[in-house]
Amino acid sequence: MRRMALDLPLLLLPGVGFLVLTFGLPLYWAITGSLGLGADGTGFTLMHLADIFLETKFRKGLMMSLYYAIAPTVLTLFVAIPLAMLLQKSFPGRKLFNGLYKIPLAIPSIVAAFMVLTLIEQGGFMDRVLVHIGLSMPKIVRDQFGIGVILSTLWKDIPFMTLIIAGAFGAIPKDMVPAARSLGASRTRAFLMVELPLAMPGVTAATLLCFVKSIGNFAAPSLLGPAYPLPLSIQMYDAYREGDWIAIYSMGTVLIIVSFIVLGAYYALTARTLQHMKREG
Amino acid sequence: MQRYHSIFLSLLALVCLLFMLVLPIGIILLWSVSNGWFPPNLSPGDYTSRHWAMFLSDPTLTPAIVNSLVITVIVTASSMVIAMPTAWALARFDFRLKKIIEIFILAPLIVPGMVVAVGLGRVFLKLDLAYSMEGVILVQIAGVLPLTIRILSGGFESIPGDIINAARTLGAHRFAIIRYILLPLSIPAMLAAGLLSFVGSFEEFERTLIIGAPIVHTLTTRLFVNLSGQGLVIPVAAVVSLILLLPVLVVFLLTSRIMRDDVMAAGMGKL
Amino acid sequence: MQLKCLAASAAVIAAMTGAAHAADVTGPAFGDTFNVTDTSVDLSQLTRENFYDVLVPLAKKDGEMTFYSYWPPAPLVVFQNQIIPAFEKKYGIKVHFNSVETNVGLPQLDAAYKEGKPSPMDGYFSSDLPADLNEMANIRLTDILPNAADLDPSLAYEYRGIEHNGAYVPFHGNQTVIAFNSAFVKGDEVPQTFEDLLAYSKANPGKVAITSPLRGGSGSGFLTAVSHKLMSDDCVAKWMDLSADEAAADKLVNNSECFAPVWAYFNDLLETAQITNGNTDTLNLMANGVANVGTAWEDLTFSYVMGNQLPDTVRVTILNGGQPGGAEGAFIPSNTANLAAALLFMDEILAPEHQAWKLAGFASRSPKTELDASLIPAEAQKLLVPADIYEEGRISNANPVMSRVVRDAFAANVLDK
Amino acid sequence: MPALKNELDVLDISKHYSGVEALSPTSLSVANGEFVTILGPSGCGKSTLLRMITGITLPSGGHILLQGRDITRLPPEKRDIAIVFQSYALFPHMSVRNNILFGLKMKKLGKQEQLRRFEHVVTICGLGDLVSRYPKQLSGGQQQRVALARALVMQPALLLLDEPLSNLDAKLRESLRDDLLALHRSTGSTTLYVTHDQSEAMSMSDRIIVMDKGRVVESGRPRDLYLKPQKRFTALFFGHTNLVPVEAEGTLATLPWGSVLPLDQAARGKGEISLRPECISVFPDAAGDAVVRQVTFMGPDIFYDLQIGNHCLKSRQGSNGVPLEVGARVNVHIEGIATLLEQTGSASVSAGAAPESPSLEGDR
Repeated sequence: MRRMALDLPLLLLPGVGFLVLTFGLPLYWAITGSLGLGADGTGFTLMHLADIFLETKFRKGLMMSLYYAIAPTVLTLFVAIPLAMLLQKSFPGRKLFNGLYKIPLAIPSIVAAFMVLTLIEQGGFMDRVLVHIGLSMPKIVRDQFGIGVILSTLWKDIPFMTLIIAGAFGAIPKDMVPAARSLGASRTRAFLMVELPLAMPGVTAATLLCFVKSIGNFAAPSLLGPAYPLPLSIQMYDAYREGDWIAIYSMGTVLIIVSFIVLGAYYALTARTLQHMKREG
Repeated sequence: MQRYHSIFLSLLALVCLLFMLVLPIGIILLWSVSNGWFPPNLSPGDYTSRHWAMFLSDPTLTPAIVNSLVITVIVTASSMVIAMPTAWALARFDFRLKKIIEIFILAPLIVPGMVVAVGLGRVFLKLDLAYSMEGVILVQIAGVLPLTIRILSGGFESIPGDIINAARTLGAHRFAIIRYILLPLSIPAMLAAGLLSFVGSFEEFERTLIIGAPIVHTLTTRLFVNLSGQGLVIPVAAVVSLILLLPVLVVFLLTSRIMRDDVMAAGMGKL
Repeated sequence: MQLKCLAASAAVIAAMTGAAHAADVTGPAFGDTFNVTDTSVDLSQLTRENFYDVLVPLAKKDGEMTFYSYWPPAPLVVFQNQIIPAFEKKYGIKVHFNSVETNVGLPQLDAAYKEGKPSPMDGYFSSDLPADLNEMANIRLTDILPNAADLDPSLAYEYRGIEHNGAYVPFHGNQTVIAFNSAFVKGDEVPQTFEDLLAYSKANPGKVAITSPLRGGSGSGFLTAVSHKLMSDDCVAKWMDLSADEAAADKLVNNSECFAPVWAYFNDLLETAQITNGNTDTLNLMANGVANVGTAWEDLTFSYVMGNQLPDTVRVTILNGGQPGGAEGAFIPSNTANLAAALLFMDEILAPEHQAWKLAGFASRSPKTELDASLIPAEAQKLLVPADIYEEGRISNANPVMSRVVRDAFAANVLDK
Repeated sequence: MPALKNELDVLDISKHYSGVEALSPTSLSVANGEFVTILGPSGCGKSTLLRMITGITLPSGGHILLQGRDITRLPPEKRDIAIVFQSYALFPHMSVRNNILFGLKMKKLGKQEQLRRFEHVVTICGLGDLVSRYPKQLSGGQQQRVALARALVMQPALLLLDEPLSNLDAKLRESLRDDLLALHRSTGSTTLYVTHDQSEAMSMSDRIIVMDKGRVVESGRPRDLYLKPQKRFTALFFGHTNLVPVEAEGTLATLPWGSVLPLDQAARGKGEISLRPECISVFPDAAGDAVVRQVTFMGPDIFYDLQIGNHCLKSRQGSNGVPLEVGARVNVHIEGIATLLEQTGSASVSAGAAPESPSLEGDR
C-alpha cells in the first residue's frame, strides 16, 4: 500500500504533467485572455465572451458550429449501428470490406472535403453523369443547410463510429442474445433490449468523439459550406490571420465551455448505467 | 435463403466500397493528370503530367516530406513512452481523483487545436521553440496523447492481474515484468495507438501551422495552401491530395493486416 | 562601367553633403526615429545613389535571409524560378523562401515582435500589412530602392486605403474584374454596368457567381465597386476618408442611409446569383459551366485559362464605374535580423527583367510605369482587360478599419437575409 | 412416430460446419418430468446439440419435436424452452428483478401473473434480498440462482442447463447440486442437463446420455452405466476403473492371473472388462499372489495399488480397518458379474479424456 501511494503520482506524472504544460497552460491563457486578463488584456471584462453571443456573426457562427457537429453525428449513428451489426455477420468478402472500410480514417479531412467537392458540386462528376440521363445535381455545396459539409463529415465519421460500435458489439458475451431469444424475445427485441443497451457505452463514447471532432471541423465548412454564417472554427482561423488574439481566445473559450457542457452531460447520463456494469460493483 | 442473404450483403459492401472509395480517389487521380476537363465530359479531354512535374520538382517538397516523416515518427514514439506509465496507473489503480484525471486527459480532444497552439506559440517564442521541430513535436504530442493514453490503458486493463503475479512468483522483477510480460501483451494496444497517433500527427494542420510554419513545414501545412478555398486549383489540389494520401494509406494498409480492431475500439469505446 | 563610376561618385558626394537634405526631402524612414533592431545599416545615410555601395558588402556579411510570399500561383513561380535564383547568383546570398497562406506570417511577426525576438522573415510579400506600421515596418523603401524610381506614384505610398509612406513596395499589380464565358455570354449580353449584371442574373438565375466579400478579394473588390458606383458623392467621400476610425466607420456604415442602395443592390442580385467561398471557388464554378459570369481577379483568371483550368472562351472586363485594383507588395519588418540583405532583395524584386518576365508570363501587371501590358504576347492579350477600359477602370479602396466595418455590415445586411 | 409421452424427441439430428461434422446424426428423447443428463468431455458435441435444441443454431439434418410438435426450424423465442447458460448470460444492465421478469414481459403476461410467478420463483430460489441488485454485485452462486430463476419463471416445457455449476467452487457446487435437484422435484420440470462432470451426472440424473466425438456412446441409468458400462469410453469416463483383458468362454471370463469371473452374457474369445476398485477386496496373506505397491489415504476410503503378475490393479477399501503397508502380500477377491466392453465405436479413449481427479473427489 505504501508503495502504491508513492508509485501512483510517479506513474501519472509523465502523461498528466505533459498535458498540464502543453494543454492546461494554453487553456488557462485562453480563458484568462477571453476575460480581458493576460498579456493582451485590458483588465477584467466579460464583454469579449458576451460578444460571442451578442454579435450576430459570432452567435450564428456558434450555432453553425453546433449544427456541423450535431447533424452529422446523429446521421452517422443511423448508418454506423446497422453497419456495425453487419460486420458481426459473415458474408463473402467480409474480410476485405472490414479491411477497407476504415480507410477514410487515414485520409486527412481536407482531402476528404476536396474529394467530396469534385464529386458532388454542381458541374462536378456526379452532375456530369446525371446530365447524360437528363437530370442534374441539386445544389448541395455552399447550400444553406451545409449538406456538402455534412456529407464529407459523414464520410470520415461513419467508419470511425462503426469501428468503435462494432468493437462494442463484438465485446458482448456471446450467450446474451441466445439467452434473450430463449426467453421469448424476437430478433428485434433482443437487439433493442439487450444488445443495444450493452453496446451503449461504446455508442455514446463514439457519439461524443464524433461530436468533438466535428465541432472544430475547419476544412469541410471552408470548402463546402455556405459563405455565411461561418462556423467558429473558420472565424477563429480568420481572426488568427488578422492577429486578433482576443477574438480567438473568446471563441475558443466558448467552444471549450460548450464542449465541456457536452462532456459533463455525457458523464452524467452514462454514469448510472456504467456503474452497474463495472466490475467492481 | 441464407446464401442469398449473404450474397446480397457482399454486393452491398462492394457497391459501398466502389462508390465511397474507388470513385472519389479515381476521380482525383484523373484530375491530377487532366489538362482541361470541362463538362459534360466524363473524362478529361487531354492529359498532362505538368501538375505532377511542377510539384515533384519543387525544392521545398522534399524537406516537407522529411519533416513530416521525422515528426510523425518521433511524435508517435514519444507519445507512446509518455502515455505508458500514465495509462498503466489509470488501468491498474483506483484512486480518488481518477475521474477528474480521466476527464482532463480527454479534454485536449475537445479543445480546438488553434486555442492550444496560439497560447503555446507565445511561450515557445520565449523559449526559442517557435518555428522549430522540437516545438512542433511538443505541440503535436499534446494532440495525440489523449487517445494514446486511452487506448493503452484499455489494453492494460485487459491484461489479467494474475499474469503479473505469476511472473513475480517466478522471480521477475519490475523491469523483467515490463520487458517480458507487459510489453509483449500490450503490443496490440500499442499498435492501435501508434497507428492513430501516426495518422493524427501526419494530418495535423492547425497546431503545426501556428507553431512551425513556414520555417518548419510538414507535408500537410506545405500543401494546405493548395487545398484551401483561397488557392484551390483543382488539378493542383488533386496532385496534393494524392501526395498526402499516399504515406498514410501505405502505413494504414500495412498495419491493418496485423492490427486488431477490438483493441482500438475498446480504447475509444469507454471514455 | 563609366555609369557605375558616376553613380559611385554621386553617392560619395551625397554622403558628404546631402545628409541633411535627404532627411528633409526624402528621409528614408517615415518615423522620426528608426526602430530597426538590425543597426548594421545606417538608414539615415542610405539613398538611391549609395544604395548598392553601402549594402552589397553588408549583405554579403549577412550571407542569408528569409523571404515569405503569399500564395497566388504566379508570383510563387516568379520568386522560385526567376527572382531568387537571379538574386542568389548575383550576390551570393542564400534566400530561404517560404510560401504561406495569404497573411498567416503577420500574426507570427506580431508575436515575435511582442516577445522582442527577431522577425521570422526578413521580407514578406503579403496581401496585407501589419496593423502597426509605425512600429513594425517603417522604412521608406520606395524612396531609397534604386529600382523603385519609376514606380507608379499612385501605388507607391498607399495600398488598400493604408498610407504606408513607401514601407510597402508594390510588386504585383492586380485588378478585380468581372469574368465571363464568351461562349455563353455573347455580344450585348456582356454586362457593362451594374444594372446589366443584375439584369443578366435575373434572366439567367444561378449563372452569376459572386465571391463572398468575407472569403476572397474579388468579392470585397466587387463590394467596393458597387459602393463606389451607387452611393452619393458625399457618402463616397466620407467612406474613402483614409483617416476614418472605428467610430466614424460605424457612424457611416451602420447609422446612416449611405449604404442602403448598396445592400438593396446586393439583396436584389443575390436572389438569383450565387455567393461563393473564394476567388478560386468562383472560377471553378465557371470552369464547371455552372456559372457564366463571376467576380474574379484579372491575373488569376489569366493563369486559369493559360493552364487549361478555364475554357479559353473566358474573358474579363471592368464594369462601368470602375473596380478596385492596386499592387500587392512586400515589406521589411523592423525586427529583421538581416536588414542589408533584405533591402537588396526588395530592390531585386523590382528589377525590370523580373517585372517583365512575370508580366508576360502571368499577366501580373507591373507597378513600374515603364512596363505595360504590351509586353504580353498578342494571343494572350485577349485575356486581359482591354487597355482603354483598364486605364479608367481602376479605383482604390477604403481604409482597413472602414473595410472591415463594411464587410461586417454586408454580412448583417445581405448575407444574413 | 414418437411416443407422445415424451416431452422432447430429437430425431437423427446432425450438424456440420462447412464439411466438418460437429455432430453425427443423433437421436434422444426426454420424458415428461425426467431429468436427463448429457455427459461428455468438452468438444464432444453436447453444446452443439443443446444450441440446436434451443434454436440458436439450425441443424443440418434431422428433426426436433417438443411435446410432439416439430420445432426444428422455429426461432428460439417461439420454442417453449428455457436455458441456463454456463456463463449464466445475465443481462448486466438489468437488475435481478428485471432479469427475471424479462421473459415474462416478452411473453406479455399479465401484471398479476408476472408478479405471482416472480414471487414464487424468488422464493424457491432464495433470492429474496437480491432482487434489486445488479448481476455484477452478486457472487457466482447467486448469479447462478438468478439464471436458474430466470429460466424457471418461464415454466418452460423443457429446461436446459448447460454446465450450470462448472463456474463455481467445489463446495458450492455440491450444495447447489442438491438445490437444483430439490427444485427439479418440486417443479417437476422436464430437464436436460449438460455437463462434463460424471459425479454431477450420476448424482442428479434419472438417465445419462454419454457423448463423445459428436456421437452418443451409450445411455442408461447412472448405476447401470457405472457398474455395467457397455463401452470402454463409458467405463473410463466414470471415475476409476481397472480395465482387464480376459478370455471369455461361455458365461465365464478368465482373468490374466487365473481368476475366473461370471459374465452377464455368454461370449467367446479375447475381451476386456471393467473392474471398479470397490469391487476388488484385498485380504492380507503372506502367500497371496498380489503385492501392495502404493497406499493412498482418502479419508473415508483407502486406495491400494496392487501388482498381480505383471498387471496393476486399483482397489478401494473402507478406511475403518487396519491399513495395509506397502510391500504387504495380499489375496485379491473380485465380486460381481462382469460385462464385456464393446470394442467398436468410440472405444478409443485418449489418456487425457478420462477425468481422474474429479472422480476421486466425487466418489466419496
